[in-house]
This record gives sequence, structure tokens and C-alpha cells, in this order.
Amino acid sequence: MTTREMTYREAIVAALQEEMRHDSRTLIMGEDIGESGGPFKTCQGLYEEFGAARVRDTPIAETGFVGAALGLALTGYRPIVEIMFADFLGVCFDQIVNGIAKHRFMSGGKVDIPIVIRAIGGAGLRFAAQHSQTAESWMMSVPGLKIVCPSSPAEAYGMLKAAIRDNNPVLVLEHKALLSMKGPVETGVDDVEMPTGPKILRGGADATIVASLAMVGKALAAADQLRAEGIEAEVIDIRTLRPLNVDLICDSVRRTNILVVVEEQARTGGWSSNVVADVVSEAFDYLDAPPARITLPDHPMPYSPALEDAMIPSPETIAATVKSLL
Amino acid sequence: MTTREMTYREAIVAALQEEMRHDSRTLIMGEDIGESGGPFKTCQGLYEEFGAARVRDTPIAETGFVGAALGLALTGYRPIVEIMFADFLGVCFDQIVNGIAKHRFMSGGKVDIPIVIRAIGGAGLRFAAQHSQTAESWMMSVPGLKIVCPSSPAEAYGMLKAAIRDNNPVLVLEHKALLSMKGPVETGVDDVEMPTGPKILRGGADATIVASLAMVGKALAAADQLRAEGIEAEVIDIRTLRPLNVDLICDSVRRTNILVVVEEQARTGGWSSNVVADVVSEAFDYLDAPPARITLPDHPMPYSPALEDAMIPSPETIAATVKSLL
Amino acid sequence: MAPGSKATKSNETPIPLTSAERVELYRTMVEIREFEEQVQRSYLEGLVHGTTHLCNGHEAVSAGVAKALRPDDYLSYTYRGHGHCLARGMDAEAAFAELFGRETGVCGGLGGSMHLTDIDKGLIGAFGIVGAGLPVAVGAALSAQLAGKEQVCVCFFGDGATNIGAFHEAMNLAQVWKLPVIFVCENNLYGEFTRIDHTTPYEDLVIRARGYAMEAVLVDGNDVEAVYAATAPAVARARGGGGPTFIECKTYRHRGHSRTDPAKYRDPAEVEAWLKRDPLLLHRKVLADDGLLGDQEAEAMISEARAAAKAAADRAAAASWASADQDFMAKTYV
Amino acid sequence: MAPGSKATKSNETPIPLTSAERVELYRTMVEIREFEEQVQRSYLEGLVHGTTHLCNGHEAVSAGVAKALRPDDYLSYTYRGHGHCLARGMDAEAAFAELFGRETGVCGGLGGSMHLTDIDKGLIGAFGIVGAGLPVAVGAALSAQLAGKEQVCVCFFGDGATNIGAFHEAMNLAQVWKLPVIFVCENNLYGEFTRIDHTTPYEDLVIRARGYAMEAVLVDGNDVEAVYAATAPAVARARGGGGPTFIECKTYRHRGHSRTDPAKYRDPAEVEAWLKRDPLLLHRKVLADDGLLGDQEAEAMISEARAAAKAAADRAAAASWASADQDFMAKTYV
Ligand SMILES: Cc1ncc(C[n+]2csc(CCOP(=O)(O)OP(=O)(O)O)c2C)c(N)n1
Ligand SMILES: Cc1ncc(C[n+]2csc(CCOP(=O)(O)OP(=O)(O)O)c2C)c(N)n1
Ligand SMILES: [Mg+2]
Ligand SMILES: [Mg+2]
Repeated sequence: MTTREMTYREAIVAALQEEMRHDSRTLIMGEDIGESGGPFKTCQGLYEEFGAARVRDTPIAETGFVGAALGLALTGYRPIVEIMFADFLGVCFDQIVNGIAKHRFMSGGKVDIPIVIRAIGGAGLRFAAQHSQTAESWMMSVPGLKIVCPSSPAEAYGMLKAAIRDNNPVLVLEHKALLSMKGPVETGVDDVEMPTGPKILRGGADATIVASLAMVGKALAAADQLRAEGIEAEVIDIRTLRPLNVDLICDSVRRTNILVVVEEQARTGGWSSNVVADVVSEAFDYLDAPPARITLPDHPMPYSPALEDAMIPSPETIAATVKSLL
Repeated sequence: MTTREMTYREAIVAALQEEMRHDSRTLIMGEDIGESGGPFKTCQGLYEEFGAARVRDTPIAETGFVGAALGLALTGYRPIVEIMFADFLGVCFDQIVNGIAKHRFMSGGKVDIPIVIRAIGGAGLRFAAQHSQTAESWMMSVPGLKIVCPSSPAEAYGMLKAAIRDNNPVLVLEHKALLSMKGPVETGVDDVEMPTGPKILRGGADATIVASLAMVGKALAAADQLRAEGIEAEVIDIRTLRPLNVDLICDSVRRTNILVVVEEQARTGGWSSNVVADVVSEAFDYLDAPPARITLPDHPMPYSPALEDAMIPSPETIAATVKSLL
Repeated sequence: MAPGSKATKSNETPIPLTSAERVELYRTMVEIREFEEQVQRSYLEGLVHGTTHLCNGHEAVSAGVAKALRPDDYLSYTYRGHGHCLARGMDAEAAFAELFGRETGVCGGLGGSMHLTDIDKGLIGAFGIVGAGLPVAVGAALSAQLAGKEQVCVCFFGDGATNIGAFHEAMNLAQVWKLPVIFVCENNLYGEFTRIDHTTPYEDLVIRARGYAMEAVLVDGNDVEAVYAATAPAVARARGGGGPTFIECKTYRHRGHSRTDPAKYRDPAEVEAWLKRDPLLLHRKVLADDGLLGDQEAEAMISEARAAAKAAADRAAAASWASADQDFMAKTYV
Repeated sequence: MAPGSKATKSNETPIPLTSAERVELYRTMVEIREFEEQVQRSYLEGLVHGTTHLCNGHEAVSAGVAKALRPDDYLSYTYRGHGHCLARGMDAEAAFAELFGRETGVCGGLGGSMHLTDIDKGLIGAFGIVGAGLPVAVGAALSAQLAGKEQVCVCFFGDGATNIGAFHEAMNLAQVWKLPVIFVCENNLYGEFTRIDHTTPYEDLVIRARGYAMEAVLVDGNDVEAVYAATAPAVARARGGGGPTFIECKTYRHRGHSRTDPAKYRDPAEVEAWLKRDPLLLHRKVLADDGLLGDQEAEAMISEARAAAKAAADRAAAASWASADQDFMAKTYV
């Protein structure tokens, strides 16, 4: 095991490479992931090492190759698929929600479905309405899936490795605005574990801020701003959206008595409501104020740069929201 | 205008028939809806009256005909599509969430998208995991859509008529277990209005129960049981999931101080969380106890009858939950 | 036959069947038929819940195709999949128990009639969403290709399924990757209540394969030996790395689409013509003509199969219901 | 050319073009080319955001097809849609303003480069999801059929799009309903970085049409008059109720897939061969040979178009940004 600075993108590549070395039943399929290494270079070098059979360029046929993952999983392989933009999950939605997620249950629990679906989503790059969604909530209500969201290179590495070893279908939602984020990653780890809940990234006694993906960085920046004003915010990375486990958040709220949840999705239907509702069930009496949700407004992503920026929760908004609750 | 007893199914037919008479730009597409009148007979008689061009049998191609609805809407028609089982919304998910829902916004607000997508969902008929979903939450996080859920013949009639007149894409989620439910419907109404929020079906000062679709009946039955014990529960039909407007629920909670939300979906990712989170924001100080959510458990629908029944929230469970909060 | 879509015959000599095997094909068909007849009776007795899609009339396809397979091959099929499962050796009692919602069901009562799965027999899944099984079959065929053990995957689906996107993506993937998959289209002329001429430009769906330059065979799906003769070389070619084949089997369902459907939308003359071509009758006659199966033997076979189906159903009905106390989450996630 | 997929020529006589019209086709192509060149420059100046997909090399398809249409016809196209929009008369300044994110953009800066829409010109939408525009085009064609005014819908898409399910469903619907839709496949041999031979069994995508028994034409997509000659009869047939046509236009994109792509995956010899067949060069030579366009005139046309593009871009860049204070909800819901 060695720890080195790497980007989120490199961490993804490292996880894929290690797991493909570890188990010859793994393979990855996706568009332009072979010789080209992937449109976002998240498969760089894999084709050279593992060849065309295990690093498989597909036609533009998400239903086809995501469905094929189920066939592979049922017959002894451990397929990984890359969905170039998370928005395209819509194209293969049926295969995921009616097929992959339910096949184990419908068989009476007699089959395992070791599939990883990596989807690169998120706003901030001026890709407009059809290429900027994180798609976090489309599948929140789908039993049988696990959903994880890495917010840093270390998480990208650890979650992906764990997802590949998991015998359940795991949707790994990556964020394109984080691809060049750098951070320390301990690679060569063999005993990876699937996260089963959130993680405290920064302690604080005055308020709890929960966020996912690119919003984690915004939350941390907000906490910096708050510290300058003497307010200590605890920042929690939600990490796992399904199964959703809010125990740690409840513990935090019992200490801070204030909850703010930040997500990069429309206000209606986002997972932040689920966190709020669950925390309210568990820690109602500890809340000094109604929990706040900071989300995208309830309209699609506009293209014009300043409009896109204005939509995305900022550290300033997060900090101001925390202060308004104190 | 005449009021008569009719089934939920007949109410759907009446709404379709009246609106297709009212506006020759309307047409309906779906599988086996022509001469056969639809697998659930929700289009009975339409083919005879309006002919094959406006009551159009389609191949099994949901992406094709739902996408075609967008082309029709952009060029002056007002298409309605029937999705035989709401579960099949997964097959045409992309056309709905990335196309139909966003097209107006991406055009700069320059086009209207008068589309109605009727989808017949819900459990209770032993149709197992792939034919029993209400699909209420798959699209909750999709700006640009409206989502309505009729819980009675009168609502089925009114919502569908309003949806057809609406210039936005409206997803009408019907429930197959309600198709033979009878109730009074005032037909021949011309000034239909799209519901903009929930509706109180039964007043009560002791607790607020919010439900959708088939759960509304369960909530009303629970209220009957509670009355026998001297507890008056207010029952509210959520009606509109998107845009979600909880004002009326907050008003109710300010009076009853107790909130229970019932939905026919998995616990994680359901809309009941959204109602709870919104109510908590608005009426936190009025809540005497943490709001309760009664949902399906977090696994797919089993086939075996007793197992299916056990999954679905019952009046007894609802009543017991209310009592536990008092 | 529609213009531009002549029946093609496989140009390889079919692997010949022994007399015993030819008789076995008949027995398999009889067993499927009697299973479905028993399902119908059990349905009327309230033992089968929700809906069920019988395959009466399609037996030659299940039997003929299954005969061409090895035990380690894979199959994907649909809600109308009882025949495929039985031809592959699924235990009839476990199948009935599944339809009845019992603990002893092949899926423990969680799947039901539309989702019979038996992974140990290569029965990887029954798909309730039209077309959804095709990409999955492609995945199993890719698995076979990667494993290098000359396995194949057979994928059953209906005429209606050739109109949905998943069909197209699967066909193209199979062809471009030269996968050992046999696409078996059971063209029974109807998708639910709608006749094929309303939903596809031509009735002979073998034309679909041309868009992918895929080998295609049009075969009389009610002639079990013809189905076998079309399938065996396709399977052999697939095992040898020769890629996929599309086999269109012309057939007809004797009953409605599902239990609630009286199938009034069909021309009685059409129904009658097809009933005369009942695959069981046809093959029985062939065997009789060839001196392989006397009337008495055939009748005995039928009675035996009927009794066996009844006995299996009775045992299934005596089993415990799937338990509401089981750990459903363990059935959902590993 | 791949086996079994000979080029077919429309057997109707193309509606003849006047000399002036033939020259106009050149001007249209020059305008598209110069627009794209200006987009590239503006991109480097930081005026175009996110990504953009240039159509240099495809101009003959846009120009030739548009020439065959009436003002009340419909068009659906893709993220690589600038050329289709311009050929149809979209205002260049409004297009630039959209790419620059300005209030004066054709979609008010909300859509961006991938989503140029101009409903009054029949430009019903640019689709960023591969294949998604095909069913929508089918809907517009159904609308045309119902309205009975002999309109058609043209649907542009790439070779890569022929692998996705939406393509198949749209093709089948169009054929079974005999809709007035022209499917124009711009086969530039690549979907992003992957060559067509990795993703489809044959390079000539006209074979796809066979699966639907649909009329199909294979045409040199770099020869603007050939494109027009293939399109005009298909349009005429569609107007007359004769149903859809699939037109495969062989072409090549001069630049990478999108702005970040240097297109190193292409064989330089292949690139060079295609650059020699630049549709602008080809048509200029034809016009010169026919004595319709002198070198000086041609150069003047190019300079004029370049200056016009630059002026339009400058005006667009001077416009106000799309306002953050606008009522976004009113842009989302009516
Ligand atoms: C995507 C989807 N759309 C619609 C249905 C409803 N449905 C179930 S079976 C069926 C007809 C299928 O016809 P075909 O493929 O010919 O098979 P057959 O039933 O004739 O064996 C339809 C429309 C479905 N299950 N899935
Ligand atoms: C469903 C879907 N999958 C993948 C993509 C990413 N993508 C955008 S363009 C493209 C290539 C399309 O190739 P082609 O259809 O040949 O059109 P071209 O870009 O060559 O004009 C891909 C894979 C997408 N936009 N939508
Ligand atoms: Mg059929
Ligand atoms: Mg291309």
C-alpha cells in the first residue's frame, strides 16, 4: 500500500486497474473506453493492459450493454459499465430498475448480481440541460440497487473498488467537475469495504451540513467561511444514497441541533428530503430549527455560464443558511 | 352537466371522450387501445367514435410513441399516450425526462408541450415485481413535468380532463386496483382546472393523514377505525406530486399537530419524505411528534398473495401509527 | 409469404435424430401441453394468482430448440415461458409451486408465473418487460464467448418484441461481436390483441435480420423436427465461433394472450386452420406414419403426462405458502 | 462497398435545379462553413462555453436536403446541428448569441450549442441524446399526415445513432404508418472516437432499412447535387403519401468530435482522402466546369460569408448576457 496524490480521475483508473488485475472475471464496457481511454479518460491505460475483450468499446446502445451486464453477472462474470454522462441512465432505465435491481429478488434470492454501473454526472461545465444532471434521485426509490457518490479521489478509489467486489448491483455516481480534483489516495488496498453510511469530514459543534459529490467541497468551503465568524460547522459526506443510513447524521444533529442538507438536484424529489425526514423521525427533539435544504431550483439547467453558476449552491448560500438557523 | 355513479375506469373513458370531442387536435396512442379498447378497457368506445387515426394502436415501442408525442405536440397536436403498466415508463424514461420535460426550457420557453402520459400502476393484483409499481417517485426530481394521481372516479375524470387541456407535459398516474371503484362523477364539465395541490377529503382535529392513489382509501378506512375510538383524523389526498404544494397540509398540521404520510412505494426515495421535509420547514413548531411515513418496505413486490398484501399499508397499520403519535 | 422475405433453409445437414429421440420430442411437447392445461384448471380453482400466459400451440418451439442444446447452455425467455423451462427440465412441481405462490416454488413464491428462473439449469430468467431479455441473452452469450467453453445462449421472444429498441440493440451487439446467441422469434402473429400486420411492415420477421446482415432462418414453428433441424446447425455454428442466428418460428397460440383474454379479435377461420396444425397432432402423425408411435402408446403418454401434471400440481398445492416472516432484505441484497 | 449493400439510386428523375439554384447551394455551404470556422475562433476567444460539435465537412448534406424542402416542413437534428439550422435560414446572429449564452440567442441562452431550436422555421429541436430525435421526427411526420397539408419531416442523425433502440422504433413506426419522414443518416464513419466497423456489421448503413422493407438510398454526402437529387424524389413521394425513405449520406467530419477532440484515432490517409473530397471544393469545381462560378466570384462569396459570420458573431458578443433575473419557472412551465 502506498499513499500518493492523485486526481479523482486517476483514482477511478487505479481502482479499475487493481480490481481488473485482482479478478479475471471483471470486465468493463462502455462507449469509447477502449483505445481512447474514455471521453473523460477514466479508463486510461486499461485497454493496453487488459485488451479489447475485457475493455470493451460498445456501440451507442446503453440498453444493450447494460442489459448484457445482467447476462454476464448471471453467468459468472463481474461486469462494470461506464455511462458517459449520467443523464444517459434514462436510456437504459428499464434494464436497471426492472431488470438488474429486481432479478435477485424475483429469483427468490437465488442469484447474485455483481454489477457496477459507473455514471459520470454533474453540473458546472456548461454542458446544458441534457448533460449536467447527477441523476441522484431517479433511482432512489428502486429497491435492489446500491447507490454511492464519491466526493474525493480517495472516495472514488475506495467506493469503486468496494462496488466491484460487492455482489449487488451498485450505481456509482461520479461527478465530472471533480475529475481533476487532487487528493491523497492509499492505493493497493486489498480489504476494501463498501461504505454503509455517511462520514464526518470535519467536526464542529454548531451546525451539521450534509452534502454529496461536488456539494461536499462547497460545504467545506462554507465551513471555512463560518469558522472565520466563530461558527464551527460539522461537514458530513452522505456517501451512500441507497441504502440510506442516517445514524451518523442523527448523532451529529444531537450535538449541533442544526441541520442543513445540500444537494445538486431540483428541490422537489431530491434525496435531501429523505435525509431530513429520516433525521426528523430519529432526532426530532434535538432540532433547534427546521432543517434546511439547499438544492437546485426546480427548473432544468440553463446553458449560459452565469445562469448555471447561479443555480448551483454556493458556499456563501450554505454559510448564510447555517447562520439563519442559529 | 350531469352527475352519475361510475367507475374509475369509466371516468377515464368519459374524460377522454369529452376532450377528444372538444378538441380535434387531441389523439391517443398506446398498445391495444384501438378496437380492443385497451387491456384495462380505459379507451373503450373511443376507436368506434374517433377512428384509427386518433385512437392509435401502436407497436410495442414506448420510446417510439412517447417520443412521437413530443413531435406531435411541437407541431400543433395535443397527444395523449397510454402506458399499459406504469412499470413500462422505465422503457421510455429518456424521452420523458430528457426530452419532453426539458424541451420547453431548452427552447427558451418558446414552445408549449401539451402532452398527457397516462400510466396505469399499482399493486394488489398479484402481478409481481415488474407489473405492480406506481412509479410515483421515478420522476419526482424532473423539472418540467407535472405529476397527478387520481384516487377516485371524480378525480380520475377531473385530472385527466385538466391534464389534456394543460399546455405542459402531465404524467397522470392511475391505479389499476381502483379501476372498478365506483363514485359520483359530474360529467360534461367544461371549466376543468388542474389541481394545484392537495385536498381534504375528511376533516378531523386530532391528526393529519396524507395519502395518494389507492392509499387514500386505506387512509379513509383508518379514519373510520379511529373514529370508533374517538379520534378524528383529517384525511388529505395529495393529488399533485409535482409541483408539490404542501400549504394545505401545513394548515392541517397547524390544527392537528400530528402528521402521517402513506404511500405505495419503497421507504427510501418516496415522495412522503418530501412532504415531511416541506411540512417540517413550514410548520415545525406545530408538530407534537415527528411525522410518520408508512410505505412499502425496501424490497421489490413479491408474487405470493399474502406477501403482497402484507407489504401494502393497511388501515390497521395507519390507525395504529396515528395512535402511537398521539 | 411477403415479398422479399423467402424462407431460407439452413444449408448444413441437420444432426440426425434417433427414433427414440424423435419420440422423446413428442413426449416433451405432451408434457408441456399437459402442464399448461393443468395450469388452466388450477387457475380456475383459484390456485394461480394474478395473470398467467399459456404457451399452448408453441410446444414445438420449446421442445425442438431445447433438443439442440447442451446442459451448460443458457436460455432467456419471457412471461410466456413455462414451455421453455419445462423443455429444459425444470421440475414441474417446483414450477407449479411458484405459480401457486408456495415456499417450494422455484423462486420461493417471490417471482410468480412471469418470472420462472432456475440458474442451475441455465434458465437465466423470464422477462416481463417485452424485449428486455434480449440484451441479457447477449450478455450471457458474451460470457460464453469469454469463457471459451463453446456454450451458447438461446433467446426466446415474440413477434411483438421485434418492435422495441432492446431487440435492435441486442441484435446489433450480437452480430458485431459475433456472439454465440440464437435469437428464436416465436411469431404467433399477435402481440396481445393486435395482429402483426398493424405493427410491422411485413409478416415474415426474418427480414429484420437483414438490417444486421445476420444469418436468418424461417421455419415452421409447429413442426418440431423442423425447429430442431433449423436450430442444431445454428447452435453448431455459434459454438464454432460463427456468430448469431435469427430463427423465426411461425406458430400460433391456442388460447388468449393471458388468462383474461378470450381472443375474440381473431378470425375463427384463422384459429381453426392453426388448430389443425397443432404441433402435437402434426408430430404424432409423422411418428405414426414412420411406425414409431402407435395410437395407444400416444394416448398412454398423454394420460401419463396429464396424471403427472395433476400429481405435481397437487403436491405443489399441498406445500406451505411462501412465508411472510422470511428475510426479504436478504432476498433483495446479498 | 460491403457485400449485400449496393448503392441504390432513386429511380425517379430529380427535380432539375436552375443555374442560380446550383450556385445558391454553394453559397449555403460556404455560409455554414464560415459559421463553423467563426465558432471555432470564438471558442478560442472564450465566447463559446462547454462544448460544441462542428459540422465542417457535412455541409452538402444540410444544403442539399434543405433545398428539397418547403417552408412549412419540419426538421429534427442533433447537437451537431448548426448546419441544419443555417441551411434552413436560422439567423446567424441569433445562433451565435445562443452559443455565447446571450439574451438574444435563439433560445435565450438557455439551450446552448447542442439545443438550437427555432419552431417558426420548422426547426423543432436539436437532440443531445443520441437517437432521441428520431421518434420525435416520427411524431412531427404523423402530425403532417394528420394535418393533410403534404408536409414532410426530415430527421438528421449520425451513423452511431443507428445502433440505439430509438432508431429502430422510429424506423418501424414510420414504415408501418407510412409517414412522410425522410431519415437522413450522415454517415461520417465515426461515433465519437470509434470507427463504424467496431460498432456495426457493415459500413453501408442503408442495409438497416431492409429490416423494415423501407425505401433506401445511398448517396455521396459530399456531393450537394447528389444529395438534393436523392432527397427531392423521396420528399415528393412522402408528400404524396408514399411513406418514408432512409437516405444514407456518406460524409466525413473535418474536425474532431467536439472541441476537445484532436481526432488522433483517424488514419491520416483517410483524413487526407476525405479532405480532397471537401464538399465545397467538389461543388465549386462542378460549377466552374459548368461555367457558373468563376474563381473570383467564389472567393468573393467566401470573403463575404466570412465577414458576415464575423459581423454576426461580433453583434452577438455585444449583446447582453441571458439574465439571471428572468422568470425561469415561466420558461419551464406554461
Ligand atoms: C415494454 C413493454 N410494453 C408492453 C408490455 C405489455 N405486453 C406484455 S406481452 C405483450 C405482447 C407481446 O407480444 P409478443 O412479443 O408477440 O409475445 P407473445 O405474447 O405473443 O408471446 C405486451 C404488449 C410489456 N410487458 N412490456
Ligand atoms: C444515448 C447517448 N449515448 C451516448 C452519447 C454520447 N455521444 C454523443 S455524440 C456521440 C457519437 C454519435 O455518433 P454519430 O451518431 O455517428 O454522430 P456524429 O457525432 O458522428 O455526427 C456519442 C456517443 C449520447 N449523447 N447519447
Ligand atoms: Mg406474439
Ligand atoms: Mg458519426
